[in-house]
Amino acid sequence: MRYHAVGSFDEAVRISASATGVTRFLAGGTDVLVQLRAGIVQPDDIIDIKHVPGVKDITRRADGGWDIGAAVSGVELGAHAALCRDWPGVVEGMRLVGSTQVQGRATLTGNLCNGSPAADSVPGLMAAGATVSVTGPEGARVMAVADIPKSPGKTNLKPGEVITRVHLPPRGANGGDSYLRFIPRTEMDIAVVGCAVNLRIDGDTITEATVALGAVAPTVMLVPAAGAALVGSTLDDAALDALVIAARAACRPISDKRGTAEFRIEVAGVLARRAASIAYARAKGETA
Amino acid sequence: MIKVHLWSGLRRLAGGAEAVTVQAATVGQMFDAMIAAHPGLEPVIKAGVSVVIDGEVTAGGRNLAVKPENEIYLIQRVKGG
Amino acid sequence: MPKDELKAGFRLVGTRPNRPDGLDKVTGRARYGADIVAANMLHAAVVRSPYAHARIKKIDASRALALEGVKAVVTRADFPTGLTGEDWNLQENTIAGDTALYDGHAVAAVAATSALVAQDAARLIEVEYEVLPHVTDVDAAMAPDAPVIRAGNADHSVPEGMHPNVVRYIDFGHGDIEAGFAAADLVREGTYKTEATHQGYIEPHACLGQLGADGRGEMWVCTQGHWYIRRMCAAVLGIEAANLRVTPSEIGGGFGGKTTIFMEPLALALSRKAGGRPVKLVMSRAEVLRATGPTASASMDVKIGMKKDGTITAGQVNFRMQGGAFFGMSPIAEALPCAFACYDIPNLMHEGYEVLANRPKAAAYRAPGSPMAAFAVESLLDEMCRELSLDPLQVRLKNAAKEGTKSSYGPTYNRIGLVETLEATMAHPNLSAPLGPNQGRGVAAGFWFNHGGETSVSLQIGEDGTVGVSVGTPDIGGSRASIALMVAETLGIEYEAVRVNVVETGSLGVNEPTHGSRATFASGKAAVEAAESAIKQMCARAAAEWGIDPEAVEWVDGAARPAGENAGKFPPLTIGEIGAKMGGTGGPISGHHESVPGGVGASFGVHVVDVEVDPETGKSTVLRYLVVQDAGRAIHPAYVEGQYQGGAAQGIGWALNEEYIYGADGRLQNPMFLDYRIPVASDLPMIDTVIVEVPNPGHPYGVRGVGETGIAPPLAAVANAVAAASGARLRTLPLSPPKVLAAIKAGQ
Amino acid sequence: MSRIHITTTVNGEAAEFLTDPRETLLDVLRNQLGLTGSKEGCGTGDCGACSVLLDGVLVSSCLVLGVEVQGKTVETIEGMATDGALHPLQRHFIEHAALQCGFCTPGILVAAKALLAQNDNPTETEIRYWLAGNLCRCTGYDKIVRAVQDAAAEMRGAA
Repeated sequence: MRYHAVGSFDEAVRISASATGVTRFLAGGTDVLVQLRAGIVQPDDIIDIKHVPGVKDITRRADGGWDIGAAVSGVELGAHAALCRDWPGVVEGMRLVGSTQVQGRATLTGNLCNGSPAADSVPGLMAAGATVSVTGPEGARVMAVADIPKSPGKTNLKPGEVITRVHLPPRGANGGDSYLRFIPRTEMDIAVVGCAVNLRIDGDTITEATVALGAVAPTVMLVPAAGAALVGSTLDDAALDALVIAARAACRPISDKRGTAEFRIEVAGVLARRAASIAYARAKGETA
Repeated sequence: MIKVHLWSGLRRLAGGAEAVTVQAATVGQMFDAMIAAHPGLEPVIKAGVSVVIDGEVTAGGRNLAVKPENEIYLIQRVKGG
Repeated sequence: MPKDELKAGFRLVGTRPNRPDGLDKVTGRARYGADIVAANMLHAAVVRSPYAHARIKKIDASRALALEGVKAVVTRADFPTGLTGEDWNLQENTIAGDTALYDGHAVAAVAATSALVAQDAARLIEVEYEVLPHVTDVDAAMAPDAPVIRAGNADHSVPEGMHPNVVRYIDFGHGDIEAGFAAADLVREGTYKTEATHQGYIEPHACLGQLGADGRGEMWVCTQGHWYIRRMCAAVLGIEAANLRVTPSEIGGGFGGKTTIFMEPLALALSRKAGGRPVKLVMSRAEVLRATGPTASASMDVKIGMKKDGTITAGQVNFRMQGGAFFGMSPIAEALPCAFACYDIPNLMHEGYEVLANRPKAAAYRAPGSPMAAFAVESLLDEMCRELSLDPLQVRLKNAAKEGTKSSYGPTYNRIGLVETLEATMAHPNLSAPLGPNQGRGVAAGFWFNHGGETSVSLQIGEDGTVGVSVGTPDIGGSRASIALMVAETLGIEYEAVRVNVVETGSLGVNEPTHGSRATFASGKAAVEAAESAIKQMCARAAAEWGIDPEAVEWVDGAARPAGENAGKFPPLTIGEIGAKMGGTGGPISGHHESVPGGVGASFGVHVVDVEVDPETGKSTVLRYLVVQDAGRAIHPAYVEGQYQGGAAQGIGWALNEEYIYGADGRLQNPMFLDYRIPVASDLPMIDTVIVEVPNPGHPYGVRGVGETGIAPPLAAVANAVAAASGARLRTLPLSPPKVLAAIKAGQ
Repeated sequence: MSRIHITTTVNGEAAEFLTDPRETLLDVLRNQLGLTGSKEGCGTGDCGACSVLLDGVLVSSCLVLGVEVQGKTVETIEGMATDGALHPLQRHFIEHAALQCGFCTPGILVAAKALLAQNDNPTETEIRYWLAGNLCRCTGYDKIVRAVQDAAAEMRGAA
């Protein structure tokens, strides 16, 4: 295995494009090193992008949105007060990944590129309408986070492509987001179900709502019908019931060592209702 | 004479009685006498059993003294963690 | 019984000094299994079967051997043939012969100049398998159509006509079981299941072995018992025990799982083949979970008869347990006598079957068999108490075994402390803590025999009056401290003046491992005997100095003194003064003691747990936990509490989330801590403890042993609390949220 | 496989080593630098026994490659006692019997030190969640949490 500490994404792409064997990009490494250890992947080239200028930066754009560098860790994300105020659901999703130790290293980009349907930070990013900048042998492009996952462990990135930055839209007024997951313990588990809700209100009425579910399908996914169930409502019982039904209807889970399909479907509804209530309270400025 | 209580599985190998009575002053003599009287017991005793003397699970000492006034039970060998 | 009263007369026993190995363990200096290195050392890696059951048709190591840095490969062909019984079991489990018997079964091993090269080489060893049908579930393994794992393993006890996978049958009881049920007002029965769980020690198995062509070797290893390692390695390799010197490292947890060998002979065999170079072999976590010894999985029928007033008239159990693909590994013989050990019941019937399955060779796990048995019996008792509107603790007290009770397994109990333990539980404030919505309280009792076992200790008086104690029981949870306390108490010297060393196999007679809750009981008792023997010699030295009869000398407060006026008037000779002169008064003074100590005292515990269940997700949260247990006497109460808390935590994990999950292909699906879910810090509340002290008359300081009983009650206590909180009565562990939620919904 | 030369600072001292890029920081600490206080319990970031501070941030050293620490500072359990004086956490762990087998102890001490560096008065819940990635199988965590609380109190000057 060759290790490359690159100084630019162009260099990273160059090495990746000329590599003949298995290549892995290294940011936090909390997934790659586990796969290495288990013998799941034996890279010939590992390209460390943490020395690229700007990868640790979190910056507010002129439009009020956010750019997050590819190597920003969970700890760094959680320490950014203004970002946490704008997008608490996105941040809490990332902060649920792994232990305190893992938080010192793990990144949004890595969580996304790992391609897990249970990735905790991805539903929040999708619900927020986040995009990513991608660079690769054929040039740079911007993709929606929702377009990245392809199937368990796989993404729609092309060979040699690397995510350089995550972009969050401007929060705007009267918005709120949240993420909840279900795990059997209190910490250290992979999500059995995850649910993010992002919404905006006008007075008491929800004007926009996006719902994303994790671990109930081959990829994390947006559930437009669940969002639609909320729009126009004041989060009354009828809207919540419709949300629950829509969320459960969208689930196509498997039964595995972490939970049964029936359980996942059931709990997806429970989490959707709870997450919507939190997002709504946040939009109203009632809770942090 | 000492009286040795048996678990059900052993009773089948020793003529069906709940207990056997043998002449012995030690656990070793007790085992030997039991095997002499009921050869079917040999593989079980050789494989190892726990001897409970007056309520205490002893650990296979053939030289442990046994007296007529002792309460003696054989139980399946017990291991600890 | 007030504790202070019992403590009266003890200067050190019952205090909480710092443990002697504490400084090493908080600074990273303490050396555990994988920390040991040797010059010119090689590193090993093991090739393991990816199939639950497969014939090994061919092993080709040529590509591995061609790799630079590879020094040796071993397969079963490098081990002697003709072993029988448990020795054959050990060898077969160390490295598969014709057939791989479970997912993770070792097939070959390789030694190389670095760990990375060894791992690369292991991947290059090509094994050709013929996959065979497999079975992992205990009930399925007994069914007529189950694949036969190894024919001819059943012993004399198995009734005619049973499947060859059934290898042991046990039955015992007393009274008239049918009359007992006829006398009851309520008879209930249920079937209960527990999955296999792993001890989950955080330190993976590790050893460093060296073996020369002359058959002489050394081993450094993390183990609960290094004489067992020596005997087992010698048997598996066909070498002489005395020619293998085994030194225990510090041990990062064992809980019974490190009382046997798993891969140690591989390191020695590789060393022998690599010209005697030392070989280090360290397991990964996945190897630990796939290929070391978890406990059994169990399927259990229970039937109990009870009168309206709570009197138990009859109890009947039928247990099936699998302990892997090897005879004698399930704790069926321990589970059965534990089932009703807490109670005085006139009519009892126990039956049990041991069954082979394509799973790893089970090892002991903390009170082997008792937690499963208690889960079944204490759950059904709880259901019956609810049905009859009886207080579950009162019912347990009403039926509690006491001194003179004929135990469920036959013999009459000596002085035991269950009644005192139940009374202390009832008096605890946790019993009156208010419960909110979706919260419930569960109680359960549990039992363990405790154990003496082969023990050898030596004690040396130093030239300055300090004392060294050599013991053969590795210190897992503070036994150096408890043994030092008892020795210092006996000798009348300061705790700090005693150093307890865990020594290698060349230094003492044979010792059984630290198992059966025996280190403080057995090594402690032997150390006290050794101290008494040294005291006699020191009194004799003083007598010679004073020119009086040795019988006229007594030992008080760390010094020899004339016993009474008639003995003469001499100033006391302290242990330091005697030690300083001993070279000129007859030579070194040491005491030693070798025995299989008698006087083992059983111990009982009662647990009370409050749980909240989320009715929408089935998730259980432990709110409050209480352990009450009879210690006999707590030598170092902080480490006694630690044993209670640790046992409870393991039991909570077993109850809620821990399980071996096998796929349809017979492969273990969760060989990582990520999915083998042991409790993390945020899963647990503080764990309250009450140490009951009903001294064991068989030990000089009243010790019963405290390591194991604490894991017996939690499984049932948690299940009973979940039932109380949610209405969901689950008879299959673990109480994972999908199961609890399904049960809640089924009950609605 | 070619090995890479790395210079770094470990426990305040300059250190250098040659490493295969596949080796983790934990491998390097234990096998090359002789710092065996950091333990491997899982190798997959699930147990915390290998916890170290990397440029002051708590990480699992089994999830860091050795080559990644070029020019960085690493703090391990071996550097926790200064000038022979135990850190208050180390002292309270001994006094509270907050260790049994002791294998998880170095990782827990390093993690707890990182907690107290950013929160000098953590609640029981904060301690438990911070330490959720540090598995202990012996103690049930009770005495560990109490030892951290008491050490924090002493460090605040409250005890």
